[in-house]
Amino acid sequence: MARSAKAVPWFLFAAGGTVLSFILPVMIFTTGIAPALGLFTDALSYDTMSAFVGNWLVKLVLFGILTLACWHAAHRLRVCAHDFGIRADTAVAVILYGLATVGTATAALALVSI
Amino acid sequence: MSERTIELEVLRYRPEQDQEPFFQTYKVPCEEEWVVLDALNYVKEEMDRTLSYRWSCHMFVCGSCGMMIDGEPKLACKAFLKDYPTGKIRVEPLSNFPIERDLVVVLDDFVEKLESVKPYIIPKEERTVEQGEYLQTPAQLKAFKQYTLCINCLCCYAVCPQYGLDESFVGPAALALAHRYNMDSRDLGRAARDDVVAAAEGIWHCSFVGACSQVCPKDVDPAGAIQQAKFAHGIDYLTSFLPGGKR
Amino acid sequence: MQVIEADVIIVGAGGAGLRTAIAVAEADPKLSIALLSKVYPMRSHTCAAEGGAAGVIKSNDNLEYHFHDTVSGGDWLTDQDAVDLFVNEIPKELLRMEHWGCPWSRETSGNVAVRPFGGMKIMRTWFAADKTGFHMLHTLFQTSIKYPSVKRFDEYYTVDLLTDDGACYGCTAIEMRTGQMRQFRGKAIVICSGGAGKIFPFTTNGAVKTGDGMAMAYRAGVPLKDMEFVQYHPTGLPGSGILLTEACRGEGGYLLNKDGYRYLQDYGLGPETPTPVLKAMELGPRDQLSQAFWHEQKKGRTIPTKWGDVVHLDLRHLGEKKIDERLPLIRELSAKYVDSDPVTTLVPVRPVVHYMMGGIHTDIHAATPLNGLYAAGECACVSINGANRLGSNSLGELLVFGARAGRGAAEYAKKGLTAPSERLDALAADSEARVKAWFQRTQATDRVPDLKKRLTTAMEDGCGIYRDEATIKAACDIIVDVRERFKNVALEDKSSVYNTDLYQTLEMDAMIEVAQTVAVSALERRESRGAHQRLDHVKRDDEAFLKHSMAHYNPNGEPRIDYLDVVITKSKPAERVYGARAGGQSAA
Amino acid sequence: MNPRKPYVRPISKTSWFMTQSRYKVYMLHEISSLFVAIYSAILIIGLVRLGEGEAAWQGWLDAVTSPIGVIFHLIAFVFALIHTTSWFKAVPQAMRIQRGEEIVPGKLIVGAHYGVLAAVSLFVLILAGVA
Ligand SMILES: Cc1cc2nc3c(=O)[nH]c(=O)nc-3n(C[C@H](O)[C@H](O)[C@H](O)COP(=O)(O)OP(=O)(O)OC[C@H]3O[C@@H](n4cnc5c(N)ncnc54)[C@H](O)[C@@H]3O)c2cc1C
Ligand code: SF4
Ligand code: F3S
Ligand code: FES
Repeated sequence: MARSAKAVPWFLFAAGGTVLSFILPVMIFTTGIAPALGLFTDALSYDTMSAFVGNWLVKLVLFGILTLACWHAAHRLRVCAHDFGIRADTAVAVILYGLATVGTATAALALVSI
Repeated sequence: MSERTIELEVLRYRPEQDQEPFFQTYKVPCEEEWVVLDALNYVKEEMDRTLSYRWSCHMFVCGSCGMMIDGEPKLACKAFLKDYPTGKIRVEPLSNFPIERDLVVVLDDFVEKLESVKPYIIPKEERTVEQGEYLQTPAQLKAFKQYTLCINCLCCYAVCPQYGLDESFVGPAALALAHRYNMDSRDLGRAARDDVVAAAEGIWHCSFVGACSQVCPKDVDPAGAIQQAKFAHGIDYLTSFLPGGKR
Repeated sequence: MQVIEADVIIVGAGGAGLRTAIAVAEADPKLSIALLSKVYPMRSHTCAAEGGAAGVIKSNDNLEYHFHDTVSGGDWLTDQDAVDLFVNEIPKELLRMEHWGCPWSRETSGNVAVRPFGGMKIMRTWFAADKTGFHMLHTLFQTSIKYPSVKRFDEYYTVDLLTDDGACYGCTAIEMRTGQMRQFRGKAIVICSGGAGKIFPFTTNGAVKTGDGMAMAYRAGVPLKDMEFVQYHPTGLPGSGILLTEACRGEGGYLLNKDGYRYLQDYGLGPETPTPVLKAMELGPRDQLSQAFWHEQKKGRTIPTKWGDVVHLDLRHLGEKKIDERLPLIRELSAKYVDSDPVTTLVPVRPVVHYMMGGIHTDIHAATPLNGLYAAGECACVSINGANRLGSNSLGELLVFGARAGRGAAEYAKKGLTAPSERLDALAADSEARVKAWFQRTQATDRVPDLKKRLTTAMEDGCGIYRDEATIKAACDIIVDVRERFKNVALEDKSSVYNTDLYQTLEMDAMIEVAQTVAVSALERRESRGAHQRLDHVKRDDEAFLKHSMAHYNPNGEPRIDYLDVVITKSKPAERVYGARAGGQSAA
Repeated sequence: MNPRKPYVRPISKTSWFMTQSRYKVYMLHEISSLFVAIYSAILIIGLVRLGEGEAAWQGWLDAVTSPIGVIFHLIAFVFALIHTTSWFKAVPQAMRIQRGEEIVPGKLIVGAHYGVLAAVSLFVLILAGVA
């Protein structure tokens, strides 16, 4: 047997899991449920949002959360695929980590262009 | 004497006769205080000499008598009849292992794995007897003590789906044992164990199902040990790329 | 029959066998080692040892004290040259265990901690909570993996030794998973097969302790020494026989009779003190404590239960913290098996068969009189335990004499002596025929479990804590009868793969041999000494019996007993002194 | 002749997790990642939209508040809670904290995590409410 490079995605997975466990419920509530309830409409208006996301610190934090979320999800979905009986692990890894890379890059581009 | 009749449904498999396992039911007159192992011993002595199973200590320390009792991996000497009020108990050999015969499973794979993790002190420098003991404070002892308590009963392997699905996985008890030595203040062998422990088949194969720790009769918490090991070996891996890191 | 060759063959992979294997490997890595065991090494009964292993390490202690405690504890039936060397080597062996990773309990300074034990004048028992044997066994097993020359044959049941012309050249063993017999040829053989407590019905011993190795050596012509000395441990759980370690009393537990009275003060062990004093009260030697129970029972001061009479072990005053730290297994076992949490409740206990002081006769190099055959551990009798073993001397013994056996066997193996292979083949064929006969017999008049019950009951009735001519004779007669009937048992399971009916039958075969040596040796020893107490000969008789009994195999009947002088160097036989006069240190 | 014939019990590679309730619970935790993934994608798209101007952003907001959007977010919210609780529960195992001879009790660690969760949630809500 030989030492594996799985440490890298695992750290991203673990860090992501930790961050998400604190922030995810409230984020989903704020951006996904509150608007439907008519809450926080001011905060989610185009103007406030642009101003808010325009802040570099906010960009950085959002980027961090989104990157970790992508990699957390990608890694865990890789395990899921295995657990559901899909044994083409390398292919699964390439696809999922590829998607995570796309997600990370898109988030970066979007944030920079705001 | 308070007696009670238990219906013991035992999975039988005699390789020389049977194509596949089948259940055989024994009606066993039992004492209230008995454990499942006592009931099996009764069957063996009074009803059916052909039933085979392993046991020795009868005090949950030798690890011989792990078996599936009503679907849960348990020590037969620690499974008290009073906890089975229906009076019907189903006994099967440990899951995830090939059945050698009746309740006896083939352990070769586990034994190889245990040996593979280098479960012995790899000291920085050998110490002679004249130099006396390594000093080790109670706090340093505490850091690994829990992981020394494993009796190799294999209940954890029987419930770990990752091992069941893919037996190349080194598995909970062997990895917890590696962690035990890695955490010992006398040991410096983590790098030497890296090859097996930090392989894809090692700690990284564990998806933290956590079932192993739920069934462990000795509270070893292999699941915790493995996650801690992921962290430690993971840091080793990352730092090995730093200037001066050992690869 | 497949032949497997090795330089050194070790039968048994408990503490003694593993220590032997490591010693051989360290003595010469070129020697090949075959380590046979009928169970996986970590299932060996060493795992059940709870309390600890005695060895002088602290500055207030010295080797002389340990020597004298051991010699007087053994009622002077110990060989003093052996004890001398034993107390000398244990600390080194225990340190080695420390270097190999044994998780000894520690003092805050980081040094190993010691605890008080029965019959010891100074605290000197190293311990790993209350799972000392377990940790020692696993440490030894795991360490043995480091040595590539150790080849294990797990789940191989050894049947017979192969001996020719006064020397031993191997053994036969059945691979349990196939049922096939193998011939093991070696240049030196070491038996480390453990004790034989299972010849009694109520014992702390695990299922594997059936005296197989003792019987093998005995049949091969090696005498079994001092077999009449069977240790009863005073604190077993009623029903199961599970041991509550002596450390319970070492840590300060009390033994109470039905009136809540610490009755040991009535038996020369007083005065009563609230905190433990070494060599006094509950920290007296095991033989005397078990005998005190017997007397209390006769006086009607024990508590009757469905599992027999009991007294109470009181640990409540130790408090939850100390119990959890020092006696966690004890708490778990008492709570689970007798529904008594020692933190809040009295725990019922009664004396239980625990240890065989006797065994295969060896010299201080662990060599038996048969060339090339060594023995170590509980199956052997080097005579450091004499008439009564002190608690925590046995774990040390298996290290010291396991290591010696290993070094001795390595040395001997290098001589490279062998026997003609035709001769060994013939012996192995005989052995196989003996086993086959059980398969071929179809008409059984008796069943092994029934005979076993008859045998063990006879042993308890006849060779218990107190014995006399009539009871022992009755036991002897039953054993003869059992032996006769055993010739007619047939296997009910004729299969090959993991046939436990076969192994239990082979074990029964060994138990009969061993039980007979115990009973006949007991009959012949007309005195009371240590664990051997005769109601018809109540005094110790140094004149006639300061001697080891040697039971020799006799194919035509009961064993022949003769005697061997005890080695006495510096401690002349005297009265054993416990209680206030013993001057034991306070253990608080 | 070798009489051995070890019997291997078959395990379904695709439905093993239905055999024990503890496996079902585990799979529930694992599946939370699917919702994390989708939610992240939605959010990233939201950011892209935000960069594209007010109309695009409004379109995104409308999608989020559509019935399907709401149903998805409600389910995702439940899975987020599953993720959080199971993650917290596992922390004391994965991260054992020892102070001297004592191992810090798991309850304390888990409790602290819930404290932080409350603080973070409150902070975000206040931010959203005040802003
Ligand atoms: C409950 C309990 C508590 C104890 N506590 C203490 C204590 O605190 N301190 C102390 O000093 N002592 C204690 N003792 C005594 C001590 O533990 C034993 O004497 C010692 O462990 C015996 O070790 P051993 O290696 O000789 O035998 P074991 O550990 O019994 O090993 C015997 C080995 O021989 C093998 N074997 C036997 N027959 C065959 C065969 N036919 N073929 C192949 N292999 C065979 C077995 O598989 C096993 O591997 C205790 C004993 C008991 C029962
Ligand atoms: S970790 Fe626990 S369940 Fe697994 S083998 Fe060890 S004692 Fe048994
Ligand atoms: S059950 Fe298996 S997947 Fe990991 S946490 Fe335990 S080893
Ligand atoms: S018989 Fe030893 S653990 Fe059950």
